Amino acid sequence: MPKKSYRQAINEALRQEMQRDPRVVLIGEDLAGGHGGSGEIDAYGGVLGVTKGLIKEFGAERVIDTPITEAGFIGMAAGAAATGLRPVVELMFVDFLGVCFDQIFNQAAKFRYMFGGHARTPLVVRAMAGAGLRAAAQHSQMLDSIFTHVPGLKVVMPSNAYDAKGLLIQAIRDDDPVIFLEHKTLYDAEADVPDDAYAIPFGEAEFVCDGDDVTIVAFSAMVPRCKAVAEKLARDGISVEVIDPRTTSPLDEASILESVERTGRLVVVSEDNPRCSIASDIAALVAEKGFYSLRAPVRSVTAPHTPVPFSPALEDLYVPSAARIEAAVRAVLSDPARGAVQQKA
Amino acid sequence: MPKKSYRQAINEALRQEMQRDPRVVLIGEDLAGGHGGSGEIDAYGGVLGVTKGLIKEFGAERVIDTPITEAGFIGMAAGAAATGLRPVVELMFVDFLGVCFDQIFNQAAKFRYMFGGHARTPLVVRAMAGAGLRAAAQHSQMLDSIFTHVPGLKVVMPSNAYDAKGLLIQAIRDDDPVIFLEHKTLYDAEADVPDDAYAIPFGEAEFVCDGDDVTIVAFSAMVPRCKAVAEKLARDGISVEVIDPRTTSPLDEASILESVERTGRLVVVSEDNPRCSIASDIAALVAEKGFYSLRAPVRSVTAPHTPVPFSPALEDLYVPSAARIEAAVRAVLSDPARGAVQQKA
Amino acid sequence: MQFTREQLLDAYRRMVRIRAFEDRVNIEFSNGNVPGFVHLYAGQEASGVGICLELGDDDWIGSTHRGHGHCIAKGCDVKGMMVEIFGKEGGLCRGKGGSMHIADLSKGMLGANAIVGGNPPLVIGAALTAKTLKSGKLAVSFTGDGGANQGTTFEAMNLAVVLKLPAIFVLENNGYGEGTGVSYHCGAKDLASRAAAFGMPAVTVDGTDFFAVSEAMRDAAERARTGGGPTAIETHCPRFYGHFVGDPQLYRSKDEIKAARENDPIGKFRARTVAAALLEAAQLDAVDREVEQEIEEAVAAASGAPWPSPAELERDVYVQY
Amino acid sequence: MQFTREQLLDAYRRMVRIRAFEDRVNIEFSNGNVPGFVHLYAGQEASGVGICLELGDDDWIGSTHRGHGHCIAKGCDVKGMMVEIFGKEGGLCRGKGGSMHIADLSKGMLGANAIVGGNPPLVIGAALTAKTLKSGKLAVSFTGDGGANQGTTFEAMNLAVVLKLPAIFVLENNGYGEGTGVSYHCGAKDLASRAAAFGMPAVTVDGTDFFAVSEAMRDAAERARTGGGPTAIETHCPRFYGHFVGDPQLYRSKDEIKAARENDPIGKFRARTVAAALLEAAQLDAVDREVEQEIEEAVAAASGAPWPSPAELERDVYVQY
Ligand SMILES: Cc1ncc(C[n+]2csc(CCOP(=O)(O)OP(=O)(O)O)c2C)c(N)n1
Ligand SMILES: Cc1ncc(C[n+]2csc(CCOP(=O)(O)OP(=O)(O)O)c2C)c(N)n1
Ligand SMILES: [Mg+2]
Ligand SMILES: [Mg+2]
Repeated sequence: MPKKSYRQAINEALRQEMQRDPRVVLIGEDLAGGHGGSGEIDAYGGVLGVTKGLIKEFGAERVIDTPITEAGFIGMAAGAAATGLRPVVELMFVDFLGVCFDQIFNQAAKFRYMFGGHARTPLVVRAMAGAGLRAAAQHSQMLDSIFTHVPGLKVVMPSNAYDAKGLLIQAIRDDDPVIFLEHKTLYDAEADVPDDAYAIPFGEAEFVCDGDDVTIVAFSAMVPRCKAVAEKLARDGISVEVIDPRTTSPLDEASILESVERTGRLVVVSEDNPRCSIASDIAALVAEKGFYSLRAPVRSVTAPHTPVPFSPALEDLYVPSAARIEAAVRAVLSDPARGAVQQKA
Repeated sequence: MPKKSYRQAINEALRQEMQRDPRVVLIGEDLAGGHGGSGEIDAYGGVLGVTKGLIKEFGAERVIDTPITEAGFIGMAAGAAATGLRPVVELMFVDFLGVCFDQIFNQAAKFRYMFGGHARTPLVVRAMAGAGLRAAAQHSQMLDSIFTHVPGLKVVMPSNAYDAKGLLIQAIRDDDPVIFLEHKTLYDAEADVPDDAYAIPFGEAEFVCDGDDVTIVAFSAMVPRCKAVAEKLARDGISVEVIDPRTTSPLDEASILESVERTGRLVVVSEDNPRCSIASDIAALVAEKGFYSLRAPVRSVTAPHTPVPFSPALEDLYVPSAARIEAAVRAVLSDPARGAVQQKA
Repeated sequence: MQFTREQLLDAYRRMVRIRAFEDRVNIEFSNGNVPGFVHLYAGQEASGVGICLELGDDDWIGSTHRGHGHCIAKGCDVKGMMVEIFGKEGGLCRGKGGSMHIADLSKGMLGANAIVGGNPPLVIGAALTAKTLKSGKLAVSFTGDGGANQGTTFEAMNLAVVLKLPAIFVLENNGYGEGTGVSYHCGAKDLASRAAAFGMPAVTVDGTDFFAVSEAMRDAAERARTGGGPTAIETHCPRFYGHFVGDPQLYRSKDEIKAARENDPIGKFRARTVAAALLEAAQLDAVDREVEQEIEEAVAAASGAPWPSPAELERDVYVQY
Repeated sequence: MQFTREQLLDAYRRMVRIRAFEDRVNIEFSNGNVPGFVHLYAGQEASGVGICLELGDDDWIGSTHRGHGHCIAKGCDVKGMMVEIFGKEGGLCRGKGGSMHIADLSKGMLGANAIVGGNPPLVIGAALTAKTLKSGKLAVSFTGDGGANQGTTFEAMNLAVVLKLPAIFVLENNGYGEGTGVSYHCGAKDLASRAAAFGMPAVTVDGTDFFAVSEAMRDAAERARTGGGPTAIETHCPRFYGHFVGDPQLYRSKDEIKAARENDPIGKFRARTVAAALLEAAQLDAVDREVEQEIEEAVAAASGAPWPSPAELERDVYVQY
């Protein structure tokens, strides 16, 4: 199978869905770039080159460059979705949600329920998330926990190129609003990606490594990092199961609970801030529904409760490192074990 | 001590702090009302009458009515806070955070950190939260989990008139941005409220009822409801401890952990939606730091993962009821108990 | 301007239907039958109807918290509306939306909106759909004078101009945003000139005069449908009631309210059409009676309807999950 | 307009300092010494300096992602800035802000801002402080042509007019928001007329001409300081570099870039002041050398500074928690 980067995989998913369905349109800032300038069109192709080339194939009527006006154009995309298009709108950096959140969480996310089931809003909001590019406090956040909190939104965080293509295709075909978070440090990561279109269903976790001693649940760019840790620990005879839920809403609770039932120990690894977060969400799930399987305290490895610092020296401490993940796994293994308890019928 | 309503208590806190410190100003829509009209000034006094009368005492220069332009005036308040005023800005319904969230979470909340500790932002954002008034999907949300997620914000949710006054005074004197959520069903609830100004420190939970069998952690309007449930259960010989953390950020972890250490059983009661929420946050805290005290699964009683429905018949099912809370307490008590385990040194 | 007799009767019927609906909701609210926050459109009928008479079911409108009038003007079923506003099963939104979220997508009604400034971005989205699908349809945003200060409204205006969208911004200036007057809350000379500065034609009309609104709308609709881009129409149309049902209106003088009521858009329409022999008084009286009957039936239906079943609580959050 | 020789020399020094700083940051970025995203202000110096020369340390400015020039114009220490941009200990923000969040509140510099449209609401807040404390101070928002389309910018303008705030909106039109030209992204005739429609005086000036900017600013500042309310000033000032360091600028023709560079605001200032015998070439050369030295020292300090200590990670989230 051909190797493709995460960036290419996303570009390909967009291209193939646009070919398949004329109602799919792209909306965002500098998706092409160059309008109103003295040089070339498609001069940008997205700030990190993800949408490059699409305007040549589909024209400016379907690759729609906008002014800097996120509330305006994300609301526009939501309205277009409710009236017959299937827009994929780019928020560029997810950090910009603050200027357009109403259109996402009070409008698009609530249409179906508020209107008694009579609305469909097939909207995809693509955005770059995550730290690592020294982009500082307003261009480095994850914010997946905030979106996951909101009923009516689906939240997708591909951790590799294969998933990126399949999940984006699913997102575009889905009839609900989907938040699609691309981790900016993953764009050049390659994987085997089929040329043909394929969709990965939401709510189905990927078992990245199988193991018996500890379960790690990890998201987005933390997944390859946890995989590396698991491989390292395997050499020390520690068997780590790594689960990538791929979507936080819907969440594949069953896979997580099944794994913890076997391992009895859980480490949650997320780059988002810790309070009221996806990390606490997973821990709470297991404390509620998998309590009798748990043999030791749940441990979480997350960013601290701070904004993202600019300095590389600090940003590298902010993002959960392999060392911190490894330490958490070792710690949870050295916690004294509680015995199993007779479960209720 | 004089009985005062939650509404009066808030009004009194504002008045006393404005008297004490000329830098305290109020900003919001129709805080007075009547500007540009053919009738009276102070015709509104806030949509639910909380700021009534203040313009008469302090004038339009300190009780500043704005156009409908939340991003503009909340940002204005943040900028004023960073440059020498101590604004108390009213977002009216917390549901409106979507139109102004950037100014709160990317600006005010991050100033201090981003600017290397050189900024202070003594900003209070007051807002009405919660369901119960049949105000439907865009006027009934809690959203405290979203604010609690954000580093740099403090989040306060008074559950009674006494706390409302003391916590608001603390919020105004605090040098950090504070989100102050007033539950709209509590405005007429009365309590003994001293006439003099007093401040309640943040991060100190209130033990509403003492008990030995189960710990309930509850917030805002859920607190009186849980208290009533505890009183009812006491008649059945079930001893429930009810803890009101009063602030979710900072959170009084020690009180919660100490209580669970005694009771071994935890029910979290929150009106917010469940995913990535304050309910999951508390559950995760205990699953991580109080695991060996826990004898049964953590149970949570929250709103469902849905928007707030309009119909009274549905809204009454949406908000955690006394019956659901009682059922959760009984359920957690009937869960089989895990024995204590030798803890690590 | 040319109107057929049928069109004029239709316009009258819609205006009277709005008035009767709102007057009755006001009473039913006092009777305790209408939960929540309710904002009435009485007095502003000529604005909504003058605009919507030019639209078909597959043109779109987006509305505000003060949405009943726009719904009725756009052809929504009053029974379904009343049941919705009562919070009962069988309402247009199955009782889950209520007054501030009433919607009927099958009629091109994209919803009332409880977020001031919430609809303009959505509406230009509907206009984008029309442009992309080359359907010849258009989309209208209704926004109040207060909502005209929201950033979303301005952003939508700029976007509509940049993308040449078939969108019309109707700025319903009833003089107040809640209890704050437009002369205080708006720093511009007027709403229309501010909209014009965004790069689109903009006019101000008497929003209590059906014919004035209609004329401006025909112009704007023609432009939108033929690729000429957006237009703004500011309509002056004071409300008869308070901001919400229960508002004592202390910010308005008694005289001002009286003047608004005396300048009744429906009364004026009636006088003018009858005087010009375009319609006959007897016809109009018949409409009044029919509408009265309709509203009566709507209230009866709403009173008699059951509450939504508990299963509705968790239904319709997603299409698929 | 009257300037003392000192003022002119000061203006020249600030402009040259900006240019030298930016040219050097461009090099240090290529050398791998500057992490993150960096946006250079070279070519726009006369705009920032023409504005800030009228301000004291207790007047406020709010800036954008392209903030170095505004910082320097407002008097921030270039060494502290360079250390910050390198991400080192001792930077103006202790290395935690970086290029897009550089701030110095002691100099009245409220921060660069990586959210386009982020600063105008904050800046009118500083203006509100001035008005409330009756300090006679004022506040300036710098916003790009792209940022001029954000709802926050419009909202801030309306609020400033409504509350008569001592605020000045400087709309720096460099022709592009990222790679999109202003003729595409802005539906209005120009930025100034759109601002004027919000109810404030607005002018357009050549932002490469220090004297033109300064004249407009004196007017606006006088108005602000005497209770006359806000003003908008649109300054045309093409950038020399790409949007960010590394941008190949395919959206701009070579000729356009060449023309921008030939119309150098510093060169023009120099030619004009020397020709008019307001300043002497030798003086200016001396300034050039001094600035070069300053920048050299700043880079040396930045290179030599240690990284922030790990304890910084969790420090200064709150004043008290
Ligand atoms: C974002 C937001 N801010 C504030 C409110 C509260 N609110 C509801 S209606 C209203 C006044 C709206 O005034 P206008 O736009 O003139 O419409 P009108 O009520 O006059 O029809 C306000 C402030 C809201 N619903 N949404
Ligand atoms: C809210 C938001 N949207 C988009 C961006 C990405 N972005 C950064 S700079 C920029 C262009 C800004 O253009 P302009 O305001 O003209 O300033 P200039 O770069 O020309 O100085 C964009 C789109 C951002 N940082 N913030
Ligand atoms: Mg109004
Ligand atoms: Mg620009």
